[in-house]
Amino acid sequence: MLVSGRIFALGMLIALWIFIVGAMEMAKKKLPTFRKLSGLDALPEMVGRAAEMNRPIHYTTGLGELTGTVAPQLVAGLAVLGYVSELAAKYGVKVIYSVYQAQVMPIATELMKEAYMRAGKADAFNAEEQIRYLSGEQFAYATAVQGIAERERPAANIMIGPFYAESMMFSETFFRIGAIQLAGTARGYQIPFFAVVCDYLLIGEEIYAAGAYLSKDPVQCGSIQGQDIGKVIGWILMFVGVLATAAGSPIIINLLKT
Amino acid sequence: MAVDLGSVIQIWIAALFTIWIYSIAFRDNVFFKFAEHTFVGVAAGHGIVYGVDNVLRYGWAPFLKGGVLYAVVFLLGLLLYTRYHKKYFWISRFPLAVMVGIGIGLSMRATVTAEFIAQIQSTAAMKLLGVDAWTAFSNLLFIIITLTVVYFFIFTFPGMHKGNLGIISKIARYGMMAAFGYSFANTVLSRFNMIFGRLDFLMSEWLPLPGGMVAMPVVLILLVYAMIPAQKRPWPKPKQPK
Amino acid sequence: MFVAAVLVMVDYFLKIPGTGPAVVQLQNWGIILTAFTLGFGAVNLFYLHTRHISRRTPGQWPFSIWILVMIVVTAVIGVATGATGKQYSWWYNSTYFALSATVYSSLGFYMTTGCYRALRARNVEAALLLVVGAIALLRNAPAIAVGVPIIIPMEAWLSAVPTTSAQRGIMIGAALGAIALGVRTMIGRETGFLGRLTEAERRGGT
Amino acid sequence: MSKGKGFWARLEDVPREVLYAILLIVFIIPMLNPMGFPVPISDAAKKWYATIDALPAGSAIMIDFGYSGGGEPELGPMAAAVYHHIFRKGGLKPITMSTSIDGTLLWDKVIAEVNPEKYGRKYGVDYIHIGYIAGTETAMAAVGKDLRATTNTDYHGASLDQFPIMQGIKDASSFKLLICYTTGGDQSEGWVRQWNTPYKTPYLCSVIAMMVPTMLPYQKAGQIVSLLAGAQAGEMELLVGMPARGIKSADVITLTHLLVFAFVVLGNIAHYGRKASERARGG
Repeated sequence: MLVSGRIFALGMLIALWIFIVGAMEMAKKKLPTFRKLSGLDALPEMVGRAAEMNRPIHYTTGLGELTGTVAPQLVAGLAVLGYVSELAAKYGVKVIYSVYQAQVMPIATELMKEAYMRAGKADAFNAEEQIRYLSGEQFAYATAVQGIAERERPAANIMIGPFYAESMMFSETFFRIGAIQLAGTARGYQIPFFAVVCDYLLIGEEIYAAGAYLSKDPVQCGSIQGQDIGKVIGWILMFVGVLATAAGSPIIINLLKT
Repeated sequence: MAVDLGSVIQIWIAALFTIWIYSIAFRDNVFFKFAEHTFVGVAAGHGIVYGVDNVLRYGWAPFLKGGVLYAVVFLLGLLLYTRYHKKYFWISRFPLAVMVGIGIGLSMRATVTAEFIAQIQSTAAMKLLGVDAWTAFSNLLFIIITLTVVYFFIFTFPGMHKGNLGIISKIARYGMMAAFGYSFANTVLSRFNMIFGRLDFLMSEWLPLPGGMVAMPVVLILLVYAMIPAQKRPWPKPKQPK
Repeated sequence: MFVAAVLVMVDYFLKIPGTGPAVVQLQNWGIILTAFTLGFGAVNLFYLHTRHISRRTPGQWPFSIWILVMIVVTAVIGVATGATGKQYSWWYNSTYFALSATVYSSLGFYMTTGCYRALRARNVEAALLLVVGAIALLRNAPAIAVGVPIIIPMEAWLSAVPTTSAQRGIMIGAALGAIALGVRTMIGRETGFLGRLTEAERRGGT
Repeated sequence: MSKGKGFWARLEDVPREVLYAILLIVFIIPMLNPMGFPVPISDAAKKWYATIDALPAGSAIMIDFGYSGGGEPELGPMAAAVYHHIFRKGGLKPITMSTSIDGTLLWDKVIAEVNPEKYGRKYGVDYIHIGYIAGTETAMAAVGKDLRATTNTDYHGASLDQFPIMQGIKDASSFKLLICYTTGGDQSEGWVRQWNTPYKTPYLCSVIAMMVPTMLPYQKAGQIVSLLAGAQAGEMELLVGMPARGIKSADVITLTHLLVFAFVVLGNIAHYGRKASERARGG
């Protein structure tokens, strides 16, 4: 009944399913602990620098929609936005959030308002001034962000979310005005541009971890822990497989082929 | 080469759009905006054209041939558009669920093999012994980078990154940075090829046309004029906000 | 959704008579439904730009009218004369083809300034990126590779060893991410796909 | 730019317009005076060529025109060169579909460029296009499982029954080779997942150069026989003996790449020069 050559894959898929769902359930009781994310550690320094220079911080989450395949990246970007807003509120730094998706506006407003309240600076928050819907078109949005960079000269620029061709335009423009930059995206083609230009980087899946860690959402945290178990299994299979191959035994290869 | 009138007009339109889009690299201007909005509009229209084409071909035609089930799909497809209704938007979730379900099923069943197991298998099969020293070294480095990068992306077991183990993530980052450098260079190649394509079009199709050589400087002068901030140019003046 | 996903997977992993034709049918449904979604972009734009027009958004509303005109003109030509017809092909090549090819190529300019201003050997990581990038850059220039042949095996090694291995590591991680996303969607914990947010997301994830 | 700025700082801060202008000039010079720079042929291109060459007569090839207009300068010449090869060899059945909504119109462009008549090849007998099919991976899976249940018409809507080339074509197992030209990861990776993984169809993949790195692991694992950047079209043209657009770009690409290399070096010199002079002034 089972199709040969696909048995191990089926087993693996079922196992991953169990790990992911299991870890989500576990996370409801106790959230997993996360490793240090060096990109996030840079945030207090960035906010502090903006406070010293008395200049704003620019934040944006790229393109995509909350209903598409890149939605998880957008959600991660918003989670980090909450954290940045709280930090900035404490230091009295203005955060400018450039928005591409109109649907994100109400969520972002509430999120930033709460962050300012947590910092005890609810009056300092001005939604209209700080959350700017620029355009629903890629290049119009991109030019508008560049305009903000040129006019308001933010001390720091943070970009986390699904970025497309505009990644290079943004990072290059903010680099030119001397802003310190943190960027992260899980869109593989764009990571190199961020890596070239930005000071701090969240690479690929790191943004999901950052989002989950900061949001403390059990579904996301659990899901990441479930994936981690999968990575550990993959790691062990590779490691043992390499040793076995060196010892002349195809045992792991044959196992994977079943 | 004899060129018919239709092609001439086509080349002129395409050439103007090409130049106008490039102007954004220098400064924002009204010609760019015009070209950009044309792009957005035509792209959306293009989506409709092929959507209709496919719906007719793969849905309507079999329905007419007696595929009654296709009427259901048709209905589901139309229901997708309830997402724009404030009250009945939830109906669109049913067809969407069918569509997403198929997509997820197809991708999950193959991802586990193609991007997980096959990659592990290929790594595990790399030989360290019985090959020449250089190959052995390359393979070892390959295995080390793959293993460290996978390790790098393990987030929730912080013990795995404590103390001296931090070196693993460091190696992973070095490996990834090298890969990003390689990607960066390849992207330069891609983009320059695209620029070449457009410039080649301008120079070998547009400029040889009668009037092309005369028109080019005019187009460029107009562009530069449009780039001057509205306050500084004599005409048209921006409307004064009250 | 759950049923559709499970059916497609069962058909792949198990041999059960009867699932094959059902899955063929289901996949055809998927194609038709996706074809329906191709109109979403236009409807979104229609909503956004009618708002701009009715509010007379300064500097935007004339362009908004133009966008709507372009959508209609394109759709009419394409639907009336056929998506693969001569007339539509003419329209496509005059507008969309020229524009899309140019829009994406214009990024080449930004990359050039990026290379000049930002590609710096700030630390070991950046230096690695710079060196690998520079070698690949030279290899990608055909005549240089012919003139300095040593660069060909160097680039081949960089591509086959560090790049492939790092990409493989990233791919393994991303594959698990995709599977986890699939699991969350199938059990209804990731409702982003369905145009609705989970409670946590509604609150923005805080 | 104030007077106080030193030479290095000014060099580091060259206005971008100047950089763009230099770039454009370097693009245009070789287009006006072609220099005919040589192009080395890579192993991947040779492997691609050999794979098609080794196909027995009567083999059907599935070709996906999965690229959008932006990738045409790279992938158009590549697709054309490969068609030249297929048509010249003869006896093969290249059956094309598109997973990109630009695919059918771009295919027309390539076919007009290749001119199959020259080889005595006829539409419907020696080559065909079965149209754009929505759904990307869903479309690939559907065509792989049962082509005729998915579509019954060619791209103009004519019934497939009347075309001799379609005789005996049922599903993925009818194809000896799969070729994909694309600008999208969904397509290039989708074919690995939906065809190579279940049906083991040998897969040749050509993508725009920027996508090559992410596709490399598949090649290493044997899921892709040969992976080529569209930018390598010149190599394919040389192998096929039909120099065209791909070769034409070689001069431009060489000079502009040299320029970018010079920019990187100059930018670094300016940057560290400025730092050194600031340090010397005790800044």
